[in-house]
Amino acid sequence: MRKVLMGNHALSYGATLSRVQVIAAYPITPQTQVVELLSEIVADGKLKAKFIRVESEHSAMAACIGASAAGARAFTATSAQGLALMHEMLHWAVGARTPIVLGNINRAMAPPWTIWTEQNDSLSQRDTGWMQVYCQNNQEVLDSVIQAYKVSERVLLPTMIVLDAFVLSHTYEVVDIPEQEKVDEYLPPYNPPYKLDPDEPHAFGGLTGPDGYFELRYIIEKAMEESREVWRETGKEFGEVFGREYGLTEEYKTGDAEFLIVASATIASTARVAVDVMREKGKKVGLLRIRVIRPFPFDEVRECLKGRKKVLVIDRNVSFGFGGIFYQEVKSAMYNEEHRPPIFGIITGLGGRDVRVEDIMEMVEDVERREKPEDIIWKGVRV
Amino acid sequence: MRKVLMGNHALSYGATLSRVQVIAAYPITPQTQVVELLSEIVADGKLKAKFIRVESEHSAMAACIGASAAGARAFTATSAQGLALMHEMLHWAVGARTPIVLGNINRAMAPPWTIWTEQNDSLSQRDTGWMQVYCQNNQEVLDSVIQAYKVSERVLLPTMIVLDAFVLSHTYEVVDIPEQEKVDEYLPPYNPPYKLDPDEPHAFGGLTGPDGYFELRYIIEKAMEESREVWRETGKEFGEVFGREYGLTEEYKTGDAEFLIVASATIASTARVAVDVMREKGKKVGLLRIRVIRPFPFDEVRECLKGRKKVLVIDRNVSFGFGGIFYQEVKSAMYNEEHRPPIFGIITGLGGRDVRVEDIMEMVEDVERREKPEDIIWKGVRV
Amino acid sequence: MRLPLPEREVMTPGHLACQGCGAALTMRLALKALGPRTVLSIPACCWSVIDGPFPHSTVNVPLFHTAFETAASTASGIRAAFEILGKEDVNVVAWAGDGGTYDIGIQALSGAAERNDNIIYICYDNEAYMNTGIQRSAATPLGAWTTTTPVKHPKSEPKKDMVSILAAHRIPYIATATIAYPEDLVRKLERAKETKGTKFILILSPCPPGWKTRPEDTVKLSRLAVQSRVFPLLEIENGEKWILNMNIKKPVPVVEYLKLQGRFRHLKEEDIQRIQEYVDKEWERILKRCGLA
Amino acid sequence: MRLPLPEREVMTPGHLACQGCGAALTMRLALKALGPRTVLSIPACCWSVIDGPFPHSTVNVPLFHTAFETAASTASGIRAAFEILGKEDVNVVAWAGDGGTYDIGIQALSGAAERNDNIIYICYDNEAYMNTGIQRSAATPLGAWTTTTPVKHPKSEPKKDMVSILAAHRIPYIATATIAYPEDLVRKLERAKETKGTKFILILSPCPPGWKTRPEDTVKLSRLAVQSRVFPLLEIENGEKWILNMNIKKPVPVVEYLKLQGRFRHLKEEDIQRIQEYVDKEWERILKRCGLA
Amino acid sequence: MKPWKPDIDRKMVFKSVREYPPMAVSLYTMMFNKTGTWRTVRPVINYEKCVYCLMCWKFCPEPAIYLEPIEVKGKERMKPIIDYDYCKGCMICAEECPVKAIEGVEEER
Amino acid sequence: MKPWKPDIDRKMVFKSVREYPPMAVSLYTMMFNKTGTWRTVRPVINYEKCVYCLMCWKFCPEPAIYLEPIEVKGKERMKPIIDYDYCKGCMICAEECPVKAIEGVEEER
Amino acid sequence: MIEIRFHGRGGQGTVVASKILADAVSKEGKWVQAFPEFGVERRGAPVTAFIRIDEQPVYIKSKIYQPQHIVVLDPTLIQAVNVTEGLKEGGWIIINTERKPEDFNFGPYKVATVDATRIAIKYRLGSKTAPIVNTAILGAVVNVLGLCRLDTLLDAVKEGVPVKPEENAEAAKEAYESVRKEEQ
Amino acid sequence: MIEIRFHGRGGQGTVVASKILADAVSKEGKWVQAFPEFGVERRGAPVTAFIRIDEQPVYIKSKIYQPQHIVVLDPTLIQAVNVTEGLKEGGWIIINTERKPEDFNFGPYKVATVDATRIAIKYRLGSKTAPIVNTAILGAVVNVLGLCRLDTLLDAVKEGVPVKPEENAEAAKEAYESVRKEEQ
Ligand SMILES: Cc1ncc(C[n+]2csc(CCOP(=O)(O)OP(=O)(O)O)c2C)c(N)n1
Ligand SMILES: Cc1ncc(C[n+]2csc(CCOP(=O)(O)OP(=O)(O)O)c2C)c(N)n1
Ligand code: SF4
Ligand code: SF4
Ligand code: SF4
Ligand code: SF4
Ligand code: SF4
Ligand code: SF4
Ligand SMILES: [Mg+2]
Ligand SMILES: [Mg+2]
Repeated sequence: MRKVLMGNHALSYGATLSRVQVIAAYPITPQTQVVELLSEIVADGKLKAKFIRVESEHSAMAACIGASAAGARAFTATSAQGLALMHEMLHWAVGARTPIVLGNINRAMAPPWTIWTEQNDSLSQRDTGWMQVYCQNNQEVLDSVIQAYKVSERVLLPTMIVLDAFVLSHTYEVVDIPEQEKVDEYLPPYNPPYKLDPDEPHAFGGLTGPDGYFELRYIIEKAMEESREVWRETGKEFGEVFGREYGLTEEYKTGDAEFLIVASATIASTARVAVDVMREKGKKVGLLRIRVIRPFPFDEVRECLKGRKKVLVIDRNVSFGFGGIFYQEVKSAMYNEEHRPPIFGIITGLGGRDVRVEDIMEMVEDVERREKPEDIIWKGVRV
Repeated sequence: MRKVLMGNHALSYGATLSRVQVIAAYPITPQTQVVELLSEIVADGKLKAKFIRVESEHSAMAACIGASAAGARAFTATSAQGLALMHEMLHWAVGARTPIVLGNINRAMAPPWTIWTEQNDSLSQRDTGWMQVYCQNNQEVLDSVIQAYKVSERVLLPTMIVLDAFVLSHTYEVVDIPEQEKVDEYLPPYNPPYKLDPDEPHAFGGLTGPDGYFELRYIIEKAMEESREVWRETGKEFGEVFGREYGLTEEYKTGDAEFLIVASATIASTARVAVDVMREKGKKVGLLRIRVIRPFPFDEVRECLKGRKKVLVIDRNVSFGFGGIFYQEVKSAMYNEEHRPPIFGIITGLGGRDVRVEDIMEMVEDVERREKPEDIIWKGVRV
Repeated sequence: MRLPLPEREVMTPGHLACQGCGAALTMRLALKALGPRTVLSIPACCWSVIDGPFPHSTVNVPLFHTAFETAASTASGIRAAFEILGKEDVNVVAWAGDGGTYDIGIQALSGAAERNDNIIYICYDNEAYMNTGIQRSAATPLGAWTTTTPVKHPKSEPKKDMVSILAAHRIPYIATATIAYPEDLVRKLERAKETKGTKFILILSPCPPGWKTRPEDTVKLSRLAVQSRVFPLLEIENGEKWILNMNIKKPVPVVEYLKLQGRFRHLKEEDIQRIQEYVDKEWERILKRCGLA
Repeated sequence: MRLPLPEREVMTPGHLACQGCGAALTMRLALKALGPRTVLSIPACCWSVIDGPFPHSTVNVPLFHTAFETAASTASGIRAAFEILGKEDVNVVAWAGDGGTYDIGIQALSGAAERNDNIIYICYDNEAYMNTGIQRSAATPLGAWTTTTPVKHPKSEPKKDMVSILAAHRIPYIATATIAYPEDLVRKLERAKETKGTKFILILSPCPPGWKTRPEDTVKLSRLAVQSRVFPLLEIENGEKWILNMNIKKPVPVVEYLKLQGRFRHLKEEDIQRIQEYVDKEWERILKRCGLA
Repeated sequence: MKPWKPDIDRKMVFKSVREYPPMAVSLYTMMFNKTGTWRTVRPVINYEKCVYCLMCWKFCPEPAIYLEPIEVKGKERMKPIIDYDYCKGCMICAEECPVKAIEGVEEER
Repeated sequence: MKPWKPDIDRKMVFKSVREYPPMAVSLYTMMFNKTGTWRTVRPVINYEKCVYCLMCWKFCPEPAIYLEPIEVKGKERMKPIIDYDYCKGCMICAEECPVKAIEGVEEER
Repeated sequence: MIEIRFHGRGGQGTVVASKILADAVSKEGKWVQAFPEFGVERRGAPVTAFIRIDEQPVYIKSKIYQPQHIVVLDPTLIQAVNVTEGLKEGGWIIINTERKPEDFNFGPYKVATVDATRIAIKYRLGSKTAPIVNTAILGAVVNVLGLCRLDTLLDAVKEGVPVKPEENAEAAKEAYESVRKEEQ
Repeated sequence: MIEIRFHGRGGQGTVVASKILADAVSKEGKWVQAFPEFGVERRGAPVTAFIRIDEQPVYIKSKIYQPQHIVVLDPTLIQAVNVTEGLKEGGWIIINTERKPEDFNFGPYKVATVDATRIAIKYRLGSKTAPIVNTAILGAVVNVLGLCRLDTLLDAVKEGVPVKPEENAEAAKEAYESVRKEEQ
């Protein structure tokens, strides 16, 4: 069914179609509509789920973990400060192997108080072991929630579905809502190998010394590695069932591109328009959108960057004292490759500063003029 | 004065000599002795400070931020879960530009419950904007606290002093305790440009839209960049005053080294012994210890790696779905260099698994045998 | 000429509160009482917006915007700094909404209260998370609509009894107040200033968009809350001595208070009856604790 | 043959508690009452160690080790899952130390209590952070030594009144118990099992290394705490109805209780006198609330 | 006399990053923000009716009412004056005026 | 009869990462852990004195005392038996025994 | 691609207006994007919302700086804010006002007016002192800009409002019929 | 470099013993490293601690797997744990016991014994049921292994104990004098 949905409601519909069983969430701008709608759907009896109105995000994640460990499909959504407050529990969900799905609305971190988009909140969680999917439109938001449960429950790792504050969360777009029956076919019920069950009493997470902890971490990393293929399969299968295919990355006009733009989230969407405009002007430009940053899509990135003349990675985030995070990771992934194009990185759009088609074109021109990359190039700071 | 100190007490002495004014902390193994000793020093009136026995780490960091914003020198110490629980407030300290110093005892993250060393807790904070110093012995722990206040208060960014659980925190080593007068000369009193003061009423951290947030973030990054030079200067000056010089990195027998080991914290200390042993066997091996990871020491790393035949980065941490974090960052830093040695990365010692001289030698041999690096090589997992 | 309230305005106009915002009036009155030697620690809440965007501020006293759950602990840190720096003459005030007090900030507050840190904690209570668009908090009253307690399932739990919870912490001074009685409010803050230790002041602050009320009714609602016994005006010393400041002998029926508010529009007569009974029972309890029954 | 307690041992020996650990005995007795259809949510505390290392466990019921501040919220999540999955016959128990209850976990507990989630919250109270080596918690009694309240500055605040705080939350059932009275303890847990909503059980559990006592005195101390009126045995229904289970008419002087404990060794006579007065005053307060004075 | 003066007229937006303080600290009041534009109804005091009880002043949330000393029938009084630059038109003053001396006038549409 | 049996004898340490479950879940009891080695003093019940009140059983924190039905003077009784594999020697049982039927014997040194 | 900006006040349903319009045009198979000005504006304060309409999926995610047309939900805003900022030449300005188009002078722009307030009050949308005009004015918008059929709009209105679907639709219809356009 | 392992029980001050010994040898200009077995052992449970002593700064940070010597604070441990694990041939095993060295048979290792429990009780260190033997046994260690002068040890003991410095020093001295070494 075609419907005009805001990004936040796309999350709610995604969760509803996935038949989540426990929702524990706490409000924060710009996430509130996710929770409000779910709260109504549950109150209306349209979803058989328990909604826990926790007193903080910390408890939200704890409740989701408890629920997931007890065998229920759990969902939450948050943003920025809320996500940060969950940090300890994000680690917990990974160590406990609870396949929770969390919608995060990318918002810049305070102080100063701000509510606009930036990726520092979710990327600050890149070392927790959560899988992370950055969406470029509301259709993808909805579709990704469903895929995420499928992948997460197979590899027993949680997933974060990430969307830009306002630019997606509060923007209404046309979204095709899949039929419940099809989703039910696509997504089997949650049934973890171990759960909290008096008939089979296990303790979860007991003290582990140096003799065992290492192996348990290794197993998590192996699950992450396995998940790459699972994401690919699952995204392809999604295409077969629903007509929209997804991968870890997405390429646009890359075939003969000499200049490659690497971007994520809605900047990638706008960059697509910029590519069209530049192509019209005869520039051989292409676009690689990184959709999934954890697990990092090594193969896709390496394959796509190979042989380009120049690569520009656009970051709406910064790891202070190091630089743009996508830039950093792409360079790192390419380091030991044979063909190593010069990779440039530009940081832009922090705190919701708008990124327009013209801006992207200017960045490309700027990089075309440059010979040597720098650790950080800024675009848009008023100097 | 020469004294045998455990790493935790080295932190307490460092804070005491720095004349910290507000301490807010919460106990956690293996940090407790830091707080217990400070609590006694304050109770005994040997340090004019206020000790706040908060009810959680979250409040510990909030109280430190409040105190620092009000113009007092603030200190706290924690580990693993405690650090993670502070996460939102770690971001806060950076945005608020409060130059707090925090001692973190590197402990692996739960679940499962564990208390042994690993760097995932502090490296999970690498995107918050905190400066991070990884120490290799208790002398360095004490000295670094003093330096950290000097640097932090100059660039208005907080610093984390990091030491390995047990391997330093609970290990007694010979430490030279500097004289108070010399420290007072070296470290001027804290006097921030803006503070909470009814005589000059300012609001801190007010709502900032896309028109201003970007610039404020840019300024933080510039402060980080400036801090590189400040660390270098401060470390040199420390040498002049106290006879022990420090840099962002430390090299050992690198001069003619063809094979370079890159390591941090106590693994670097053990690696030094391994280098000696291998040198005796005629191997041209050298060691680069990364002491400060934020700000990342781009110049030092690039200069040192240039022209090596092979480089091995040892990580006691993992960013799931990507790999060892030092490995990742070193590769990224080297990407656009002209001379790019093959860089190998090995993950080892997670959860406190012991790393011995023999282990390091085996790793070197292993890498010598390999032709092409892989994204993750594990050493020590029982297969 | 003697004015009913201090004339000085510490707060300036131009701020970003909605038309008829009770919370804005609460701040204006509180700052009249507290005066310029006051530092505010404000967590996420409407007031993080009301005060205005960087580099502007409406309050004219030092204000530290802090994380949602840390009003009290940040204030404790500020107080500790002032103690060491020898600045004893400043009121250190944690200023939070009900969400930041009853829910996400209760732990930091409980910790400060347990240590009896020398701060004034002011909760302006608009009975929901307003800054994020009207979600349920533990302070939301029984039966009220919010966006997370939809009319089909309005709030089923009564308002958390924060005053008794703080009283159980045995802090030296607790008071309730509301904007319809500015002189009472000012007097209580003056007492709080003079008392050492942790002080807790709960100030009912109606919110037109959140309560779905007319902006001009803000003060009236605040008065009705008291007159209907929904919001008793109290002082509590050391958690032990309870004083009822206004013994409402002839209460206005609760329905008079409810019917002005869109958030209660869905209530049926029996629901209202239940709320009336609840209010009556609570009043009895308070009379008893005040030694009046 | 009728035994004074259920014979079944749900817990096995071999666990890692210290010699004479009160907390270990508390669990043993509690599990006798709760039985095998119980799930435990345990935050950081001695019990995260006592239960034993992976892949071993001593309790023989499902146990979820959770973060220090989340005993209650994790339990709420488990309960929600069981409700949706149709497993209604399981006791969902949050099992935490005093630090995890009075301090870092109070917010999650307060939230669960406010929502009246159907869980049993058991706090085994050894009056300090023992797992990390005896630091002060809000439950540490007045005058006690801990590593963060050194003998020169022993704890200056009285123990937080957690029972009254929970009573102010108006949850359906609250009880205090201690290991010296196993039958009473078992009876209270059985009542908790039968009551819907949030239940809070506070169990005093002496700790030899933390209290600096002889291991063999653990049960004796627990008994003396009751007999000296330091730890009254109570039940509270809906926060309103207070029942004193054991009215100690002829109390043992508090000094008898204190003098067995190294953590009080530094106290001077006048300090002990002050503690005695404090205990007397609290007892009066409780008698009043129980309608006995 | 108005007890306050806006210290800048327009919202301060720094032109260059070089003008910024190191953190987001306020340097100006909010008085640039003429919230009078929010008003759709304008409260007008009828001083003929006014009894100078100052209820309106007490309860204005902005505050958009300031006081000026005057003499009324030989007595010192404070006269409430509405500052339309800031009055948001909430009409609390009118509602609370015990003698209904404040009237609401629709802003032009 | 002992009411429990250790299900493995030694602490379980997986030999290979392939043997691990996906998360740290317990698969065995703690009964491998013979805490009897912690003991420096051994409680010994003198059944001559014992009145079968079961105080010792009630209060053992391990539990290291189990019960066996016996007949005493024609009556059904439960006899407390100390399991020295697990008894840590805290001596609570001795302290609480109303008839002092339990004696402490030093372990050999 | 058509880009339109709405001006209203916090609490007036400005965003809802843009959303309902988006619903309507999407029903006719077009691709749309509707979004608010991303701010923290409070009840009473001026706010804006935007809509993009295209035959193709809309990939561009930046803001609208140069709209083709402007819709003004509250006539008092004309004094308060610069409603024509960035407006492209020849664009329409559709205003809720009792006044006639000729009463305004917006230089290179075309003006249409509709008394949506009167219509809203007539159909009891909102209260008398705070009528909700957001659905009514859409009738005028659709008439002037011809973005979709009236029927489609009315369907969208009925689905998109929380209460009084019929009255809202009636109001939109009446506005559709009573809008007054500047002579060209 | 000399590496020694201590065996004791939780609550007996095993780590403190290693720390005081470290203090003592450091006073004589040596470099040391003393550390516990990094565990969570509880009161009563067997624990271990380690010390490394060298003329150079000690860079190695890994554990000690093959100590040269062993110190056993509690004789009951000999049944409970394998105290000679990893012990290098020819190393000393210094045991707190009332028995004679000849009563033990540790194959390739040398045994020394000292009745530190008796000494501790004599000087009222700890209680009679739980005497604290950690300082006393150090006297024996220093005698047998000659790591530092007795004086230096006694200074370190006095500085390193929380209470009864003189008594502790006396105890160490008495142990120094009364230790019995296996005939070589
Ligand atoms: C950790 C965290 N979670 C959520 C938020 C979002 N948030 C900001 S203000 C607010 C509501 C505040 O409610 P209350 O304290 O009652 O103040 P009010 O807005 O009603 O004035 C929320 C949920 C946040 N800023 N930080
Ligand atoms: C966030 C966090 N902070 C600190 C700790 C360290 N910690 C673990 S247990 C504990 C003390 C627990 O005290 P209590 O709850 O009283 O239980 P007890 O140990 O006394 O049984 C502490 C401080 C932690 N695990 N997590
Ligand atoms: S939402 Fe309510 S509390 Fe917030 S500014 Fe508006 S009126 Fe005030
Ligand atoms: S420290 Fe205390 S509570 Fe913890 S295991 Fe030992 S005796 Fe039990
Ligand atoms: S209408 Fe409201 S803002 Fe205007 S003066 Fe009256 S009370 Fe103040
Ligand atoms: S409230 Fe009315 S009577 Fe009183 S001062 Fe104001 S206008 Fe005058
Ligand atoms: S000594 Fe302690 S552990 Fe042993 S049987 Fe007696 S009570 Fe149980
Ligand atoms: S306590 Fe004593 S008398 Fe009672 S059963 Fe045990 S040994 Fe026998
Ligand atoms: Mg509120
Ligand atoms: Mg405790």
